[in-house]
Amino acid sequence: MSGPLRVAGRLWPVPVIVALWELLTRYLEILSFPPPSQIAASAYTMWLTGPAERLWLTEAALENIPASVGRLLAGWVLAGIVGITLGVALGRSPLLFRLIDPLVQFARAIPPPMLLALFLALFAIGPRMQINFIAFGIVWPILINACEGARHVDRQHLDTASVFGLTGRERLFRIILPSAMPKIFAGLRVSLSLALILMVLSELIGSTDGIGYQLLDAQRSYDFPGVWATIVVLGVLGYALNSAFLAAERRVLSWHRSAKQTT
Amino acid sequence: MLEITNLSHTYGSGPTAHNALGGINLKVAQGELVCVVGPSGCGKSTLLRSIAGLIRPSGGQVTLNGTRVERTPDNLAVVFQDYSRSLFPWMSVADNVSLPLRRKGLDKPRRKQAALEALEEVGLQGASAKYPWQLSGGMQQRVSIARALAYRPALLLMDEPFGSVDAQTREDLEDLTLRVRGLHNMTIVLITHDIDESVYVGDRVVVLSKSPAGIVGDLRVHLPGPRDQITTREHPDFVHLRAEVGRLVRGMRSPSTSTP
Amino acid sequence: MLEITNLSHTYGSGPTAHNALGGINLKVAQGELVCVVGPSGCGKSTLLRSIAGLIRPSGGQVTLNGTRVERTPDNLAVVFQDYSRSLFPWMSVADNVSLPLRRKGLDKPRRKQAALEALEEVGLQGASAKYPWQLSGGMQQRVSIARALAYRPALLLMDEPFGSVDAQTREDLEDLTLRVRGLHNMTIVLITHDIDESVYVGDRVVVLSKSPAGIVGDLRVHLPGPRDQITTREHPDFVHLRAEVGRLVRGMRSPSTSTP
Amino acid sequence: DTTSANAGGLEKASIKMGALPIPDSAALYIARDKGFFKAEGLTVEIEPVPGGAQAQQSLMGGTLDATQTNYVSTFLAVSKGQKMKIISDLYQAAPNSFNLMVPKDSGIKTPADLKGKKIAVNSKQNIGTLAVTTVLKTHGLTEKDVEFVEFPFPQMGAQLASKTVDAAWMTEPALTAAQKTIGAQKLADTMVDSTADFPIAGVAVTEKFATDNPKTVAAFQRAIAKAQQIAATDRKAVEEILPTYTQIDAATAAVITLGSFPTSLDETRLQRVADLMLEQGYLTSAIDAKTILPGNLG
Amino acid sequence: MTRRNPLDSRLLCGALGVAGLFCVLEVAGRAGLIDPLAFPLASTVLGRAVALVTDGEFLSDVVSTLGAWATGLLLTVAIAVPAGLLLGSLPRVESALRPIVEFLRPIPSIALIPLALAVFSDRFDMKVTLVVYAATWPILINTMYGLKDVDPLAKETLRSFGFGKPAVLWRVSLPSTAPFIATGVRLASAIALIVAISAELLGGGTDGIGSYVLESAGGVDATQYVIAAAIWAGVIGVVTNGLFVLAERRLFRWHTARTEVV
Ligand SMILES: Nc1ncnc2c1ncn2[C@@H]1O[C@H](COP(=O)(O)OP(=O)(O)OP(=O)(O)O)[C@@H](O)[C@H]1O
Ligand SMILES: Nc1ncnc2c1ncn2[C@@H]1O[C@H](COP(=O)(O)OP(=O)(O)OP(=O)(O)O)[C@@H](O)[C@H]1O
Ligand SMILES: [Mg+2]
Ligand SMILES: [Mg+2]
Repeated sequence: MSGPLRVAGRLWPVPVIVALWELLTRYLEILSFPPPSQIAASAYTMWLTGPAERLWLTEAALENIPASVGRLLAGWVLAGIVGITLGVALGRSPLLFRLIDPLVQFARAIPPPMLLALFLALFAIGPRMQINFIAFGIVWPILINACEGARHVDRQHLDTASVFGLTGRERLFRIILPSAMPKIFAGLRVSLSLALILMVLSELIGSTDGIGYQLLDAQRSYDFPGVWATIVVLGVLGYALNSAFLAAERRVLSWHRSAKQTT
Repeated sequence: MLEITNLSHTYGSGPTAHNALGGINLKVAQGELVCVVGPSGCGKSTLLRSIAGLIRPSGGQVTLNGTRVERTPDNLAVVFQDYSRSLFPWMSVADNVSLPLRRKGLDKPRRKQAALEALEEVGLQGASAKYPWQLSGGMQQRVSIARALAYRPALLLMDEPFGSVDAQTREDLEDLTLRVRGLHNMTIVLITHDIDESVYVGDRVVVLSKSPAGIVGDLRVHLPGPRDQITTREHPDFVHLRAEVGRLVRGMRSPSTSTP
Repeated sequence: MLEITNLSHTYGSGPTAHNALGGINLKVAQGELVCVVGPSGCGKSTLLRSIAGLIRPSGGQVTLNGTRVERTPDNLAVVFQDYSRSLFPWMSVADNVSLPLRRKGLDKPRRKQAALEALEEVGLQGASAKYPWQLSGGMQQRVSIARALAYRPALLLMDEPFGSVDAQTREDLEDLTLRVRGLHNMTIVLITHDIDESVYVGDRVVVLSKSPAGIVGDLRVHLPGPRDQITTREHPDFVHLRAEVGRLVRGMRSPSTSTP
Repeated sequence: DTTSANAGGLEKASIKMGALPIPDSAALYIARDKGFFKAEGLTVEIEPVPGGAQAQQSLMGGTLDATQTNYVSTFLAVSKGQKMKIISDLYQAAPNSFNLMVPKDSGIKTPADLKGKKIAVNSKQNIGTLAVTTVLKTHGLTEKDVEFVEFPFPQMGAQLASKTVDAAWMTEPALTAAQKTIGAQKLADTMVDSTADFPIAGVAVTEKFATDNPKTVAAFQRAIAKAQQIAATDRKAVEEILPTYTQIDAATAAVITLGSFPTSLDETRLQRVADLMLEQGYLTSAIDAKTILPGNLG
Repeated sequence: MTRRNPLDSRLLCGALGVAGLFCVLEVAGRAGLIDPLAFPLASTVLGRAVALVTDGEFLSDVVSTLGAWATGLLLTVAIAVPAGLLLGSLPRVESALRPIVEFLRPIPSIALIPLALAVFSDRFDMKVTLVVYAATWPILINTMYGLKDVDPLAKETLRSFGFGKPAVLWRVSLPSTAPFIATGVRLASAIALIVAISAELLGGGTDGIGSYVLESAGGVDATQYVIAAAIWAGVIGVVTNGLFVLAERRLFRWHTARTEVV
């Protein structure tokens, strides 16, 4: 099968589900659940009625989507750096683990909406606060997975490393990190989707642009097709980010896939 | 060089505790090659792990060049019994072999060079770019031997290193070990189940008893060197010694057992 | 019973492809014990995996009792070369052994009973409640042999099953295999590196060449039964056959090579 | 309970209603605590809701039978097709009850200085933005000249202090608190001229509820009317009830500026909201206030 | 060697860590690094949090939130683990459903609250549904990653004994994935708590920690209440996580014994 055909083959459930959804919403007629056709129309006017020289993107699209995605990625990268570093440190140092783990468990159970106040106090409103807020909200899956991955390295691998006198650095970068990588990637992937959620949350208070801001606007004006259009944009964005992530993962973890393949 | 005093080890505690080593005393001189034989499950690997500082023995101590082994000593290499799990699946075969060489301060091309040479010596010249899980069992075992030999350690511990290769390759590897040992004056402790092998490669053969392991025999092998697969194995001393070791392993204590 | 026709297998594709099997033809009769020997990395395990239906060979076919092997056939047991990874770490040794017996429709106490008996036969009566990772390498290997024997399969495939145990235990296990085979009329394909062993346990010894593997010798062993570790190994035919097999493995094709 | 309901001929004797913990809903609690609902054969359970929008959704979903609502979002929702009816009026602006506040040493002296500034409101597309825009208009500015950002009332003081926003549209008790803690100053009263005595909040039910339960609605209205009467005339009663359902303590309750509590549901007053919303572009077409009142009210 | 190092105690170390953070926050507050108007002093908040314990209303709110949390989490496990096993072991199904899954996953449950309000007439159902929706993903993803990590030789062993796909899944893939799934459940547990409280906070209602916060919201010192309640959410998180870890230690000794840091 050729590339586009294969993609089409993979995507066949999408039209089926959309069609069912259309039928169901038309039948139920709940105001807050408009049919997909109406959502599409609304999405079109919201994002795609701009001038041709800007690829038909509207001002709203150009203003909100890149701003949101930028903050999201910045927050995700920040969370990745902090989460992997701290997670591996906690995973390899029992003392550090005992000291910090309760705090980690504590912090990750606090609902982010409750923490907005703290972040507003620490950073004032703006991208800095939003990025930090996103990072704080999504760092946990990365941290916990990195910690688990680093804790549970095959003893035989570590014995081999210490027998050959590998330095701490080498142990970290050549043994611990690679063998924790599959778990870290699982964490990164969960976090990437969480980042979208936190991004929306961070834009619900005091923001002046972003997808969440637009969602709020639509909610406030009781524009349900608009609300759904933003939700759809979030879904599409999430799908795109996830696909990009999987492509990267396939490269980095190719050994893992092949080594664990049953023939 | 290596001195083991009254070494004992018990796994676990309470009713399920298992006493694996029951007071081992052993001295290995610099440059010596000591073979350890003994029944399956007696405690050979446990002894080796204690020497390597990988487990903290419950009693007694291991001293290396006068200092007590508390953590893994420097300049040591081990070929593990479970070789397949001791290779890193995310690295190519060549990388697996060259990784420890960083400790020797070699630069990248030199490391690469040394790894390729070692792989060639174990007959794996073609496999350097492959990953460990693309190799057969015997090839994986040879990679882990190549890794240990390329490292040129002062002390080399080998746990049934030639168990998964064919007879021909086994003999080649035995000779390779003897050659490398001679060139670099390594001290080697080698665990094996093959009694002929223990007599062929060893300067001494230490026989362990059923668990808890204790030393039931320590035979010095006085065979004329350099050893050779055909002539050495035909030497009357060889035949005599292997019968002797065989009897010891089977638990028939012979009158001629001697500690040198 | 088992018929292998023109079997070939290539791992991977493109420039890194590796041709492991190059057209193997072999027939094994019901109740026969065929030993396979060959140099390390030649493709023995690959052959065994093809028979077990664990890999889909690139060419040729394997037929078992007249039906082509597409997926794992029924009533089959395998002792893998990498035994430590084929035991389940979350189950006790006894559970590991009794697990396959569910397929035989035995109830729990009967399964337990059979597992304990099999463990006793391989000398592990005391270890049934332990976990695999609490055992030594040789003990793990014996657990996986016990698992296969307890299952009483019609076809038993063993990949270097006695490589990690001491000489005495090895002989016991060889005899155990012969005994169980006789009692239950199993067909066995056994891969080994020990040429003596191949002649001692085998009805036939098949010698494979360097990769891609092809059959370079197929010798019928006509030794008087029942075999015995001492007398059989002293039998002149035994001595002759092992020399023959040794020559074949080393690649010196002897004039007397015969296909029965 | 059921018997008394049947005795009174009520279609539905127990009502779940949503209310925000702010002074607007005082009469609901007065009616409950003084037994006015009981007297009508009604059992009313009051649930706190986080905001008008969520409350309206809960109304549609059926979690709530009735809810406190503000008029601006009600008209907005109705314009989008939501079928709701207002059954009682609750709260109406009074002078200085909704003020535009600036920090102590702000350079902003009049609303005209707000050009290009950030103004905090509790919710966009709501009374706050409507009222502030009206003030801006009288000072020659439009909605486009400023930027509205959403903050909850209790956080506005801190946002003013940290200069994250330049002005904030506040109501009690946050308003008094901001004056006390950070010395915030009043820039303008937003309830003057066209927004003077502006209707703020009422009680809404779904259209279906109103048509299915006319007697219940009437009973509810009678109870509320009595309570509104008390709230309108007896500030002490309001001061007493506030600490029971809000975080406003007695001392604060005594000093804050309260709006007024209208005693009748008046169509013409509500029409002012719709008209102003149309004028400011919140609505695209005119809505007759009559359509959101239950039919039997006429 | 036999004398116990005080730093070996999990409890003591945990307390030290918490005390450390408390001091940092308190000092930051007193030194004016954090605006005390926007974020009250750590000691103030702690006092408020402690006071909440004696508040019967708050306690019943906690119980109610935990009810939704537990129901939601149980349902999630019952849905996500089988779904993960299914997707992880049937590549065709996985590739067919992946677009849908990847589309749904990033949709914020919080954005769905207003919509959920319009559908559910029962708040508890609404909360549980949102909890299930949000908590499913980490378990699903971890299950799928765990399946990819199963030793192929272990699977082949069972296959060679003639066990079919379902048996291999049940007896090899599931147990060896279990530690991975457990991590997922631990992640999901916190998310479930977060969503339950957020749903109360943004959806209203009479019971639950979120509603408690809501009731205290209009006040001048609302932030104090919010943060005090947040502290309790955190404490619940620590306790439930501790219980999960204990359970994991008991269940997966085979996993830790071979791998854990000694
Ligand atoms: N981690 C462990 N926990 C408990 N018991 C153990 C553990 N490791 C080994 N043992 C026990 O200690 C004994 C000695 O094990 P060891 O691995 O040293 O044997 P060995 O001499 O190397 O045997 P083999 O030749 O079979 O490899 C065995 O009886 C084994 O059951
Ligand atoms: N997964 C794989 N991918 C690529 N090549 C492989 C793979 N598995 C095996 N090979 C190659 O196939 C050849 C035969 O392997 P096989 O495991 O069958 O050898 P073997 O005869 O069992 O050797 P040994 O006696 O060392 O176990 C080897 O050269 C090996 O490198
Ligand atoms: Mg061992
Ligand atoms: Mg093999």
